[in-house]
Amino acid sequence: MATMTMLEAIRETLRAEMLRDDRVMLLGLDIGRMGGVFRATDGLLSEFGPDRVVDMPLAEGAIVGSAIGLAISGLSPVVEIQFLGFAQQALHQIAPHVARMRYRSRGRFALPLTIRAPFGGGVKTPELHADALEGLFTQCPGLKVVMPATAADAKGLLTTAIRDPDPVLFCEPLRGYRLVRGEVPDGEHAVPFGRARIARDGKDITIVAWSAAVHLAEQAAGILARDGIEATVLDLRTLVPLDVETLVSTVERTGRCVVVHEAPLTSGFGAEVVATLASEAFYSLRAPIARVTAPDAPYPLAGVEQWYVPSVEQVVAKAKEAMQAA
Amino acid sequence: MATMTMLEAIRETLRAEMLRDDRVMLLGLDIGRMGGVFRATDGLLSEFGPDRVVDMPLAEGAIVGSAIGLAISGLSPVVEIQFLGFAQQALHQIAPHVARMRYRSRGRFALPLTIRAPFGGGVKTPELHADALEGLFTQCPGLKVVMPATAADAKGLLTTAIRDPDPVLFCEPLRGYRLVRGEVPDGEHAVPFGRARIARDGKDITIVAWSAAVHLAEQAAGILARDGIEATVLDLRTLVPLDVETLVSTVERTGRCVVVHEAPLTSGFGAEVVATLASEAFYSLRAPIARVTAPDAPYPLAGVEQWYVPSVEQVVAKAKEAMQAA
Amino acid sequence: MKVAIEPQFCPSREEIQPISLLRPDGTLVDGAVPTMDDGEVLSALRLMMLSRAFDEKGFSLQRQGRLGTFSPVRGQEASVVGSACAIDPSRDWVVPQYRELPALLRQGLPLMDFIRYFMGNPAGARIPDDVRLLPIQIAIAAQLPHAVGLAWGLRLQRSGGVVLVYFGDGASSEGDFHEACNLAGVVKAPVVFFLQNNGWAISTSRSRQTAARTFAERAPGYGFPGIVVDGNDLFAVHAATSAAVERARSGEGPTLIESQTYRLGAHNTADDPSRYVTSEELHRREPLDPIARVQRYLSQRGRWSEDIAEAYQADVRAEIQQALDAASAASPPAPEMLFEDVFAETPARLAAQRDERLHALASAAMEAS
Amino acid sequence: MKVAIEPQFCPSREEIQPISLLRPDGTLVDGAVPTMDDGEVLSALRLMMLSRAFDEKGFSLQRQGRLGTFSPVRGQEASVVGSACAIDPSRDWVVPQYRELPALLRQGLPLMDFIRYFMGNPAGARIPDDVRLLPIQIAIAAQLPHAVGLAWGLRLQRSGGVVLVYFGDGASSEGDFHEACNLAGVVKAPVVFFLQNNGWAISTSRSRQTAARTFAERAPGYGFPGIVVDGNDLFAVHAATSAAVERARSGEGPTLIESQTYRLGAHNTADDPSRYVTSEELHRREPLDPIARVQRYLSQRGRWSEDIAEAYQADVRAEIQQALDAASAASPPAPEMLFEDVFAETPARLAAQRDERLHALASAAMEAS
Ligand SMILES: Cc1ncc(C[n+]2csc(CCOP(=O)(O)OP(=O)(O)O)c2C)c(N)n1
Ligand SMILES: Cc1ncc(C[n+]2csc(CCOP(=O)(O)OP(=O)(O)O)c2C)c(N)n1
Ligand SMILES: [Mg+2]
Ligand SMILES: [Mg+2]
Repeated sequence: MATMTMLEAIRETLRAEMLRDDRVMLLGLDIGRMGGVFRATDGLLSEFGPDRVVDMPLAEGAIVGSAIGLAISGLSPVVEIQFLGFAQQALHQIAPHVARMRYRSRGRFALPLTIRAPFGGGVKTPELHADALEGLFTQCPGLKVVMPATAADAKGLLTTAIRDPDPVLFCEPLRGYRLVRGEVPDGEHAVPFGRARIARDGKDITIVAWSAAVHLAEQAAGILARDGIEATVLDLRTLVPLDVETLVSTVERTGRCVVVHEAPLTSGFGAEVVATLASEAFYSLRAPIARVTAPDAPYPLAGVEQWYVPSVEQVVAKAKEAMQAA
Repeated sequence: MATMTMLEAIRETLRAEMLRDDRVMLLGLDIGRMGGVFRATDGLLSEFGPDRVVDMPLAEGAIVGSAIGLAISGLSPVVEIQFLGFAQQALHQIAPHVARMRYRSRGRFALPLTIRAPFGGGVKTPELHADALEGLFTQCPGLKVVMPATAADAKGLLTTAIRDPDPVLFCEPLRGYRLVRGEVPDGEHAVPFGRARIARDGKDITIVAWSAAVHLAEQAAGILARDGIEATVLDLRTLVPLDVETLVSTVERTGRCVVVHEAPLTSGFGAEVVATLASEAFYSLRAPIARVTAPDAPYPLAGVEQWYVPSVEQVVAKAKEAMQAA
Repeated sequence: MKVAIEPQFCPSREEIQPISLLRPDGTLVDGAVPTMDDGEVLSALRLMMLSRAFDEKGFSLQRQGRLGTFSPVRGQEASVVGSACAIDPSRDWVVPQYRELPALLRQGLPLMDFIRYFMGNPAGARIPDDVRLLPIQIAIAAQLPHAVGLAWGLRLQRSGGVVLVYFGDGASSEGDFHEACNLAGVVKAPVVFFLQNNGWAISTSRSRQTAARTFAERAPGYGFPGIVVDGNDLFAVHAATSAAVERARSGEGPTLIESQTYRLGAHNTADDPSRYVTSEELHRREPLDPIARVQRYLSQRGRWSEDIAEAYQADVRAEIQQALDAASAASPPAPEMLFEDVFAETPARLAAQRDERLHALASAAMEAS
Repeated sequence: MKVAIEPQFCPSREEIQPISLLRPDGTLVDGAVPTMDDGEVLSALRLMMLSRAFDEKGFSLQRQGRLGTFSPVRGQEASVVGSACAIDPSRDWVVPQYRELPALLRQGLPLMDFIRYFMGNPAGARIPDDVRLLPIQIAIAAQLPHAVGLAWGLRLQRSGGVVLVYFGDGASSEGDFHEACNLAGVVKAPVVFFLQNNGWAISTSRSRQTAARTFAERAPGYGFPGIVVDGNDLFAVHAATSAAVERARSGEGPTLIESQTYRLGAHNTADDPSRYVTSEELHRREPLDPIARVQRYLSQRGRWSEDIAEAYQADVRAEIQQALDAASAASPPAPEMLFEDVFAETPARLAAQRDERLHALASAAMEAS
């Protein structure tokens, strides 16, 4: 096991998969000579050459759209969208085409295609760079949505994503790129989709999170522990497919739950989590499920983002509220 | 009061607002000479001329994007997107720009802009024409999302939308265009946003719906009544802003609830409704809240759509299940 | 002399003449050398006639509720068939919009599948594995980047294949058109952009779609050539497409072909063109019918007669009837199809939804019986 | 003679010469007549120098954490200032990308607002009501359809105003570019598309961005003229933009100007260009610095000297310092700003979120004190 940052884990994985399978190729903006604006592809152009690491013209629709054709031709494209917000420029390719090609062709054209994109706030990026749009992409049937929180999962889930016969949106937390470090298994390491991870175990309350918010949840759990509240932190890992079983059984056990995410409240994926629990764990719920999220306002300028993104204090407060209920 | 179809109500309203305010102009595909593929703008070109009823080149991004500029110049554009699914071609203009121009300019540039779009299934349209994407657009802070179910509300809410100083997405149920008929108030009729409508009153269970699904809910309520179950049908009318107060108080009264929508289950707006109730009406809930929706699959070809779209029978079954609980 | 501040690039003043080889009266233009021999012309003609006959049959089936909304090819048969016949179905691909039935058939799609698709049966959506064809495209222009990626991928894998992608004058206004063309130029994708300028995008006229004189003149802005052909001239279309395929295959990259044709009918079965086309305009266009033109050509060469015409007509009708019978005899769509092919493996949540739905349908059927 | 199947439109073979009036050595090209008098040149130069000084100051402030990520203008000052000086701020609009500080200032934006915006203070995002300027654009190319709509709206309301929209070589690859240009041609919007081809889109070189020889040759494909100018030549840029503004104002529609300039530094404060630009290339470009060129011109006319240069330098530095002081003295951002201007009226749900958040922050502050 080596200790590395999430970014390093991603780079290693891209390299390993390119070595394993010469159909794997990378497409994106500035991923070649520059090695990506965050260096996720550093060194890969010189190792694999310009046919497999392609600096593309500035057009997200064509980057994603051409990846569809490349996949049909027999290749496995891994697309980097420079920031998830700019995947909106390609939504008309992602939702009706990437996600539906298998369905529309009744199985003839599978798309083993991965779209990687950094997202999320707290690092004072310019406007429109920090939006947490994962919820939006969970509304595209046929698309898997993967949200690693740790360096090990970044490797394990990206490996699975690249090998998956279906298209995957792989969201990388900007804030975690260099901050999140951890042990990463050497060699082959593929984490299956649809299995949530219990990041911390506790009997009193479940905090559900994904991506960078898992670390928030863990910090909150640490603080709660000092007050004698034992929290389970459940890292969903993949939103589609959703591990309903673990989600429900965990919350059934604790009876109380808080969901944390960076996106605004309304229609964030937290709504789906709560709605699922409200239906499937109904009789075990001992308190209303709170959502700790950004407010229903656009992501703001850097000078005020500290008050916009969900905080550890908010998670702690909501968890305590839930503990007091009934 | 005149009796008219929803489509007629929309056409009348467009005309009335254009007569009232000469800043109102219409942009879209085939809305001029042809009067719109569904005839929503029939006759308006000859009445108001080509500067106010504009047949646009085939480019949704530019239709919406130029409407932003037109609004800034002092006009009130009403855009028709031929089918809501093709608003995805313009999402990169809608979410970051239409919805945020006021915020990004700290109030300098308000956008009194309305985007009308038909949507929804059950009428055997070609592929990609029937998607119910309202949930996706509720994730764009700064955008109002309006879903009329009746001819009277089509008039009342469209009037409010066009006069609203902020951008509004106005979704028109394809299936309701000619099927839904009803009395429409003459003259001035503006229905405020954020006020749900109790379409039918009953003490046992609340069926929450919007747009065409309201009629499904009403039919289900009729069937339930024969079995002695009195259902309230709550028509949300506007998803953003959401009438949390009426939603919560209605469900508090009945203690049971079913939500119906045409979109797939995962992350449909039903999730937000349930999550809101699970938090704010928690102590009144006597049964899990069921969602009756399309499955998590793409909208299919016409030959199988009858099994895809939610049915009255499903609503009835879920309501009965909820009645049996606890 | 003052330095002039004049644009280096201006819209052309003169009328651009489309390349044309076959006159409306069926005679060859001076110096024209067809790139098809009589046998090839006859089989192209048969495909054009089949397409025309299907349009007619399809309209009446749609009116009877047996077929869904579909878009006839009427008037554009030379444009579609001339181009499709310029590629090699055993290695080249067609990426269609939705108005190219004969190109689909030439690639090898069974007509019965096309019919089943338009009957709304998902089984018809499965293109046979050896047919190099993408699904019909409904979202305007979205197929263009797919075609570029496919062509690029074929080149990277040295397959020798070329991609022929169809789209309309309307589609040319979408951002996808631009992004796809630009990328194709950069990666020198072996793709032929075949723009069918049929005068209309539903009711929107060509003149309202763009202020450009031609669509073909956009090509140099992407670093490749653009050509304008008479799209109702089978030979001009075939020759221009063959040249473009040749360029692509030899590694010289894309070509944009503007095929100037005319939609001689409704946009689709739901459309009422009398709202926006005058009957005078239609009268002016009818004599340019591409099928009659080829028939006149063959007559002059002694290869066409009323008898042959009748035989062909009977033959294509029989083929259509056969396909219709087969489509009707095939198993009807079933509810479980809804849940198939969403993913390679159905995830638990979707499987639960499937089981619940199928169970409810089964119970309802039980109750009803 | 055989009928040739040759494309009517081919990428040009010859090198396109950008229009140029002022040589790098500060002398005028034969026959060049500047469209600016000495007073105008001096004020343009001052703006260019202010911009350059701000780039330097801004970089060091960013390094100290006082300013967020921003993009310097360095190298492109003639391109931005020459174009901006061709419009009338009392009726014309600027629609910027993000690398046009001096154009913003010329329209009337207080430098202090620009600084506050880049300090992350929402108060700096409010453009004063009489300044005809849209917010900085972060989403590449998204501003182009806004500019077209704005220009069209001005024309519909007979305001006489023209819109000058800035964007980069990278932006030209986005679908929004195409859709906007095509629409502008159709509605004859009074808009000037000002493409700053500065050689790079972050690390992506011009040659990788498109296979076209020039960007300007895309214009005829939208029905309007395209012109290539030396973007480091204040006079050429000013003359070409003035002509385009004139065309637009007189109802003749849009023009696409390709300003060939060069980014003499990092993409932004987070970028490390040494990863993709060689120092040889930079050495080759430095002598083309547009500021020195104007200074040489003025020197030759006896209107510039070391003393004047120092005075200007001191003057622009003082102006920057003043703006910085004002920005720092202005009230800091407050949490309630998060909830303002989402809608004209704050809906109940958002108001509840605001109250909860503000309440929690207040309690936390109480506890902390
Ligand atoms: C993205 C998108 N926008 C709008 C439509 C609705 N629509 C269907 S066909 C059509 C016109 C297409 O015109 P053109 O590309 O010229 O093809 P033609 O029908 O003439 O063959 C439109 C607007 C659509 N299918 N997709
Ligand atoms: C839609 C979108 N995609 C990607 C980015 C990231 N990005 C920021 S600047 C830039 C390069 C822009 O190049 P160009 O248009 O030439 O402008 P320049 O920076 O050279 O002035 C990119 C890719 C973005 N901001 N928006
Ligand atoms: Mg057309
Ligand atoms: Mg650039």
